[in-house]
Amino acid sequence: MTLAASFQIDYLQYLGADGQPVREFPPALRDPAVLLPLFKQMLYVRAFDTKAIALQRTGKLGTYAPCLGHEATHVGIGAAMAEGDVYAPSYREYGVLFMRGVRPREVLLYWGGDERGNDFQEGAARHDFPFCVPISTQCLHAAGAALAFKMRGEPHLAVATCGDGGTSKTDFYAALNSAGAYELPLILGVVNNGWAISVPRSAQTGAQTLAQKGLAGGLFCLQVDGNDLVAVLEAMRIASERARSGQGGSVIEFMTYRLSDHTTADDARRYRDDAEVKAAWEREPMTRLRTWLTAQGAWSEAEEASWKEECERLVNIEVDAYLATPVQPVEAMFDYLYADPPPELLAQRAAVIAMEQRPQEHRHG
Amino acid sequence: MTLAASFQIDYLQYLGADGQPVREFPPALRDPAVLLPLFKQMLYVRAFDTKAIALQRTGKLGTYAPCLGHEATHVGIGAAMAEGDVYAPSYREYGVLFMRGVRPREVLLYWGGDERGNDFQEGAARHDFPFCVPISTQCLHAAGAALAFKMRGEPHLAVATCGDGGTSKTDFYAALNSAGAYELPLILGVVNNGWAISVPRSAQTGAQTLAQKGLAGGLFCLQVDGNDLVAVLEAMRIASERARSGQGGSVIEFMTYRLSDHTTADDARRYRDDAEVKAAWEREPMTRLRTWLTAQGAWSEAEEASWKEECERLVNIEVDAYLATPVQPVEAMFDYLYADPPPELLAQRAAVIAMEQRPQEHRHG
Amino acid sequence: MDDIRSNAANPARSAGDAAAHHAAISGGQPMTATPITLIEAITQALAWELEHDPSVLVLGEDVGINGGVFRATAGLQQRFGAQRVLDTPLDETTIAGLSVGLAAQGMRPVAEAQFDGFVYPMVDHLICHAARLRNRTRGRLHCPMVLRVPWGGGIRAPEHHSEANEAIFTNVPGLRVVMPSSPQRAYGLLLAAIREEDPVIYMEPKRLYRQYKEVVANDGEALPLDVCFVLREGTDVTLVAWGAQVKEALEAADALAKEGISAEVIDVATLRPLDFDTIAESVSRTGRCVIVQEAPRTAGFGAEIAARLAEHSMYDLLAPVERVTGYDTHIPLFRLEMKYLPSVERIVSAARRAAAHG
Amino acid sequence: MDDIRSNAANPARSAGDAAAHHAAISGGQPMTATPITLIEAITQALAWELEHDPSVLVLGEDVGINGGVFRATAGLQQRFGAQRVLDTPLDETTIAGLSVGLAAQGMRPVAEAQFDGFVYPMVDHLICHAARLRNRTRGRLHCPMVLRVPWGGGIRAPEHHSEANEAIFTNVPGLRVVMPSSPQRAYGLLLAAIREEDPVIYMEPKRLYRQYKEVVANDGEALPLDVCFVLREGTDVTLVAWGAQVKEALEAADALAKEGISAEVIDVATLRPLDFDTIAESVSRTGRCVIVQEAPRTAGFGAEIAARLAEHSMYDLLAPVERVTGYDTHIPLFRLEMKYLPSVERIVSAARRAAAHG
Ligand SMILES: Cc1ncc(C[n+]2csc(CCOP(=O)(O)OP(=O)(O)O)c2C)c(N)n1
Ligand SMILES: Cc1ncc(C[n+]2csc(CCOP(=O)(O)OP(=O)(O)O)c2C)c(N)n1
Ligand SMILES: [Mg+2]
Ligand SMILES: [Mg+2]
Repeated sequence: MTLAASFQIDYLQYLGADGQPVREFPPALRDPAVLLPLFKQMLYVRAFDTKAIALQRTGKLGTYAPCLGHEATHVGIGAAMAEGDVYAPSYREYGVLFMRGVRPREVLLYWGGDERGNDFQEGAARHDFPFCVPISTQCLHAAGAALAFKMRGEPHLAVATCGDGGTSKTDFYAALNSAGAYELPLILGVVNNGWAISVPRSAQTGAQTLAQKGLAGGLFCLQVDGNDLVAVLEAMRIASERARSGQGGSVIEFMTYRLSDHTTADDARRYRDDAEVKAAWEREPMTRLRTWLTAQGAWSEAEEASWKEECERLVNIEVDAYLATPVQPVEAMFDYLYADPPPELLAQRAAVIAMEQRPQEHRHG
Repeated sequence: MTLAASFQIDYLQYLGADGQPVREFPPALRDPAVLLPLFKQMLYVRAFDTKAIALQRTGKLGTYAPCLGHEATHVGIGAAMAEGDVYAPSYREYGVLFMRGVRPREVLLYWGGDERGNDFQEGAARHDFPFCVPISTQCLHAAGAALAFKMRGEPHLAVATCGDGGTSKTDFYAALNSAGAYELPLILGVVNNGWAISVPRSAQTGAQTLAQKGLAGGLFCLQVDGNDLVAVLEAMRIASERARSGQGGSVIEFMTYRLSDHTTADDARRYRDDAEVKAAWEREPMTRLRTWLTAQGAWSEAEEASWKEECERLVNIEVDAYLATPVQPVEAMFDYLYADPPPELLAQRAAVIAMEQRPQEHRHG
Repeated sequence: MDDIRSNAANPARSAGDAAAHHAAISGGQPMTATPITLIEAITQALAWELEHDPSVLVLGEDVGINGGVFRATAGLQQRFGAQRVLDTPLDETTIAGLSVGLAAQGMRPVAEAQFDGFVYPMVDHLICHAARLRNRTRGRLHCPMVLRVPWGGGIRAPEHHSEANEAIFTNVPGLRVVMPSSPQRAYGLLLAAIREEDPVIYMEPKRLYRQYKEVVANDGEALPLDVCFVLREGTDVTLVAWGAQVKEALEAADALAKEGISAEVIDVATLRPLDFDTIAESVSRTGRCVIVQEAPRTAGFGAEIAARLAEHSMYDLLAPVERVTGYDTHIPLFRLEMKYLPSVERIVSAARRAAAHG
Repeated sequence: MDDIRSNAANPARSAGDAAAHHAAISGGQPMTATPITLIEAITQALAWELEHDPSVLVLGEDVGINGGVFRATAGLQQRFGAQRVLDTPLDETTIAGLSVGLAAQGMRPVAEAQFDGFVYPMVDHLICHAARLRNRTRGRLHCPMVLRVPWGGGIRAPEHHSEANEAIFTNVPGLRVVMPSSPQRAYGLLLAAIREEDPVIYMEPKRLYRQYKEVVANDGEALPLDVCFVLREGTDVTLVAWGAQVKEALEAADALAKEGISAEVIDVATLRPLDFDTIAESVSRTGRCVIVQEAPRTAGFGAEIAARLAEHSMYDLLAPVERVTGYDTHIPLFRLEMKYLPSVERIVSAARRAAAHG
C-alpha cells in the first residue's frame, strides 16, 4: 500500500483549568488588559443567563436555552469578529450576539414569543442572520454569505456556530463541503458541549474528534479548549487570518460543557449523571480566567463584586425594556411577509383587524 | 499545540496499467483461474453496454447511462458480495447488478421506461434495492439495511455505491455519519470516474481524496485503483471482513474514469478535453487484465474472440426478451401503489380502463 | 369528552364497528380503567406493538432514555432495550433514509420527527422512496414505516414548533396521512398505522397531548385508516375538522346548539386516502359545510374537501362552502399565535353565515 | 400560437397593459425578430438580468460550461464569467442553503434545480428560511432568490424527471409560485421573478421548452407576478390551466369550438398569490369551470381553485366544477406516461359534461 493522504488535528490550550498557563500565551494576549474586558463580558453574559432563567421560571418568558458554561467560547468568537463580517448563530450564543451588538432585550423578546427579537437594531448585528432553530441550517447561510463576500471581493468572513449534535446534521456537511469546493472565507465553529438534549457526543458519530469532520471538505481543522478564552481567541485568529487571506474555510471544535439543562423545558437529570456535571464545573471557563487575572494583579474580589452589581443593573434595564414592550398589533402577522403583499393577504389582514375591533361580548358564543 | 488525532489514507494497487504487477497479489488472487471468470464477466458487461447504446441510438431505448471503463470496479464489488448481503445501486453499476442476479433485460426495461425493470427476479438481487436516481439517497437505504442486519444479529453487510459527484450529496454524509454512530456493517463505495456530468471531481470538494470523507464518521477509509480488479477485490475483502466482524463501516474510493458520455443524452465534448479521455484509455481496466492473464497463459486472442461471440449471443437473447415485452396494461399505473388500494384509487383505475376500451374514434374530438 | 358516536347514516363507518372488524388482532389484554391522555395513548400503542411484533422498532432524536421531548416514548427503551428503541444522530434526513432502508428489509420502523417544523428534510426520502418503493419495484419491496410528527400550534412553543404542514404530504400518492384527535383514536389509529403495509405519516396534535383524558382499552384493537368519524350528529350544518380543530369544532357545535343551529361534526382522521363519502352523505342532509383547518388557507387540505363538494355536492348545497383556516402567513411566535389559529368564535360565525342561507 | 389577448372584462389584468407598467425598466434593447423557444426565452431573460444587475448570479449543477442539462444557461458562463454563473457541488440542500445566504447578503441568486424530482431536499431551506426571512426579522433581512425548476412530464425522461409537484409549495406563505406557458410569458415572468424582493419558485414546463417558437422582444420588460392571463375568450365554459396544460386547454378549446361550445381559456401563470378575481369573473359569465392540472388529483393546486369557486361562485355555477388531473398515483415511467397526463380528450369530455348542465 502507498499513502494517499495523511492528516493531523491539533489541540489548542493555553490556560489550564486550574488557572495556570500550560504554555506561553500568544504575544497579543499576554497583557491582562486585553483579556480583562472579555472576562467582564463573560460575567455579564452569565448574569443575563441567570436572569433569563428566573424570568422563565416566573412565567415572564417562554422556553429559554441557557448558555451556562459556554461563556469563553461565545465571547471569544464574538471578540474575534469584525464589523463587516457576518455571523449566523443557532439559538444560545448570547455571548457572541452581545459582542455583535444584539441587545439583551432582543434576546428576551425572541424567547418571549415576539418576532422583534430578531430585528437586531444595533452594531454589526444588523446584518447578521437571525436566531436559527432548525439545527445547522445556518451553516449553509453563512457559507452563502461567504460566497457573496468572495464574489464581491470583500475582505470579510462569515462565521456560523452549531453544537456537537449539529455536526450530524446534513447541512453542516453541506456547508463544509461548499466551503472547501469554493475556498470560502468561512469558519464553522462547533460548540461541543457534550450533549444534544439527551444524546451524548459519543452517540452522534464514530469520529474521534468533531474537528476532523472538516477533512471531508479539505478544510483547516482545529480542536480547542473552549473553556480557555485564550485558546478560543487564538484559534479564531488563526482561522480568520486564513479566511481573510484567501486560504479558505475552517472547522474549529470548541470543547466545553453544558452546565445547565438543554432548555428550561428540559430536565437533564433524566439522562445525565450528576457526577459528570460536577466534574465539568471543575473545568468551567470563568474560574480559571479569574484566577489568572487575579494572579496578574488585574482583578480582585472587590472589583468582581462591584462589576456583578453593575451587570445586575444593566441586565435589569434590559429586562424592564423587554417587559415594557407591548404585544405587536394583530396585523403584524401580515406586515412583514412580502415587500409587496398580495391583495388576498391584505383582505385577510383587514378581516383580522375588524374582528379585533369588535367588542368582546360579540366575539364569543 | 498537542495532537488531537492523526490519520492516514492508503492507496491500493496491484496490477499496473501496463499489465505488470506493481506488488505481489494477495494470496487468494494469485491463481489466474480466480480472476479469469471475472475478466470474462467484464467483457460481458462491456458487450451489454455497447449494445444498450446502440439500442438507444436506434430509438429502441430511452436515455441510458453507460458504464464504459467501470467494469473492474463494478464486477469486483459484485464478486465480493454474498447472497444475504444487500446492494443499493445508483443507476450505472450493471457489472454489480449482473453479479447479483439482475438480468440484462431488466436493465433494458428500466431504461426503456418500464417499472418491471426494478422487479429483479433472480438471485441475491431479489432483496436488493432498485435503481436509484436521486443521487446518493441509496446510501442511507443501505445504512438502514445494515442497521436491520445488526439488530437481527445477521452476518450480512450492505453495500451502496455512488459517484464522485455523489459524495457531495448530503445523504452520502448522513450515511457515513450513521455508519460510524451505529458501527454498521456498511461499505460505501465511491466510484470516482472523474466527472459528475460536466463538473470535474476537483470542483466538487476541497478534499484531497474522496476516501477521507469517511473520517468525518470515523470510518475505515481506503483509496483504490478502480481499474485494477485485484485491488478492487482486495479492498472489498478488507472492508467486508471488518464489517462482518463488527468493526463497522468503510468508505472505499475506486479511482476509475468515465470513458463515455454521462448518458446518451449528454455530449461530453462540450466540457471535456479529448486528450484527457485519450489518456484515460491508457489506464482502462480490461487491457491490463488481459495482458496479465495472457502472460499467465490463461487467456488468448482466440479465446477472447470466441467469448465475445458468446457474449454477443447472450446479450442478444436479453435484448430480444426486452423488445418482446409488451407494454404494461394501463391499470399497472395503479396496481402497485398500495397493498390495499383505497376505493377512490380503484375508481380512477376503473375509469382509465373504461377510457382505454372506448373505440378510438370516440376518443378524440 | 368526545367519545365516538355511531354514524347513523352509515353504520359501517362508525368507529366501534371498525374496531370490531379489527378485534381479531387483540391479544385479550386487560382494559385500562384509568383515563389517559392522548400522549399516553400513543405510548401505550407503541408499547403494544413493540411487545407483539418483533419487527417493530422506534427511532428518533431523544426517544431513548429521555423518552422523547414530549415523553411519547417514555419508558420504552428501558422496557424493550436500545436495540428496539434507538436514539438517532441529530439529522432528519438520516432518520427518514434509515427508516426506508429498515422498512425495505423487513423491519417496521416507527420514526419520530421531534417537531412538525423539522420534517422538511425528510420530505425527499418520504416522497421519492417511501411512497414509491412498492410501485417502483412492482411490489418486490415495500415500505411499512410510520413517521410520527407532533403537529400544530397552541402550546406557546418556540419557532418552528407549531406548524400545520400536512399539505406537504396530502398531494403525494402512496402515502397515508393520519391525524388522531382523541386518546382513543390516537391509540387505535397508531396501531393501524404501524400494521399498515405502506408508509403512514401520523401527525399528532400536540395541543391535545395532555388536554384531557379518556379511558382507552389497551386491547390492541386498531381503528380503520380509511374512514372519517362522525363525532356528533346534526341537521343544519356539517363541521369538518381534523387534529386539534376537532375540539374547537365540537365546542362550536355546543355554542351553535344554544342558538338553535344543529351542527354535525366530522373528524376527518385520515386525510389521505380521504373518506369523502361520509362527508358528502352528511352534507346531503345538512346542505351546509364549514371546513376547519389550522394550516394557512390557500391550498391547504381543506381545499380538497371544498373541491370535492364543488364537484359532487353542488346540488345538495344550500349555502356556499365555508373554510375557517389559519391565515396565509406563518403562524406567529407565541405572543400572537392564538390570533392566528381558527377559534370557536370564527367557526361559529362561519356556521351562522351558512345557516342564514337556504 | 397563444399570443396574449387582452382580458376584455378586466383590462388592467391583461399582459400588454402590465408590460406597459413595467416598461420603464426596459433598457430599450432592439427587438429580436427571430422567433425563439421557451427555453431560449429563459436564457434571454437570464442574460438580460445578468447584464443589467450586478447582484444577479446563476447557480446550479452543470449550469456553467455545460449550459445546464436543458441548455437554459447555455453561453452564460462564457459571457458573464464563473463568478456570475457557478457550478455547484452536487447537492440540492447546498444550492438552496447557499442561495438563502447569498440573497440575505445582497445578492440575487437565480438557482436551478436540475429536475423537478430533485427539489425535495431544497424544501427545508425554502420553507423554513427563504419564505420566512423577511417575516422572521421584521423586514431587517429579506430573501430575493429565484429557484428555477424544470417541471412536469411528457418528454420520455427517466424516473424522477417528470414530476408536477407544485403543491409542495402552494400552501407556503411567503413564497411566490410562478409557471410560464409560452416563450413570451417565460421571458416576462422570469424577469419579474428575478426583480421580485421575495423568493419565487419558477417552474418551467419542460414539455414546452422546445415545442414551438414565438417572437419575444428582448426589451427587459417584465410581466406582472399576480395576474392570470386570459388567452382565449369564450362564453360557455372556462378552462383554467397552468404550465404544459395550457396548450392542451387551448387545443381543447379549438375542438370544443367545432362542437359549438365556446371555451374561455385562462393561464393561471402565478399560482401563489392567486389572481382569483380573473377566474371568478370568467366563471360568472360562463357558469362552468374545468380545471386542468397535471399533478395527482387529490390536494393538488386545482383544489384551491375549485374551493374558491365553491365559496365565492356558487350562485354563478350552472354545472359542478370539473377537475381534469393526473391520477392519484406516481406518473409512470415513460412507456405509460401519456396515459397519465391530462389529455385534450379528457378536457373536452369534461367541458362537454359541464356544458350539458344549466
Ligand atoms: C432540524 C432540527 N431537529 C431537531 C431540533 C430539536 N432540537 C433543538 S436543540 C437540539 C439538540 C441540539 O444539540 P447541539 O447541536 O449539541 O446543540 P446544543 O443545544 O447542545 O447547544 C434538538 C434535537 C431542531 N431544533 N432542529
Ligand atoms: C438529487 C439529484 N440531483 C441531480 C441529479 C441529476 N444527475 C444525474 S447523474 C448526475 C451526476 C452524477 O455524478 P456522479 O455522482 O459522479 O456519478 P456518475 O454519473 O459520474 O457515475 C446528476 C447531477 C440527480 N439524479 N439527483
Ligand atoms: Mg450540544
Ligand atoms: Mg462521476
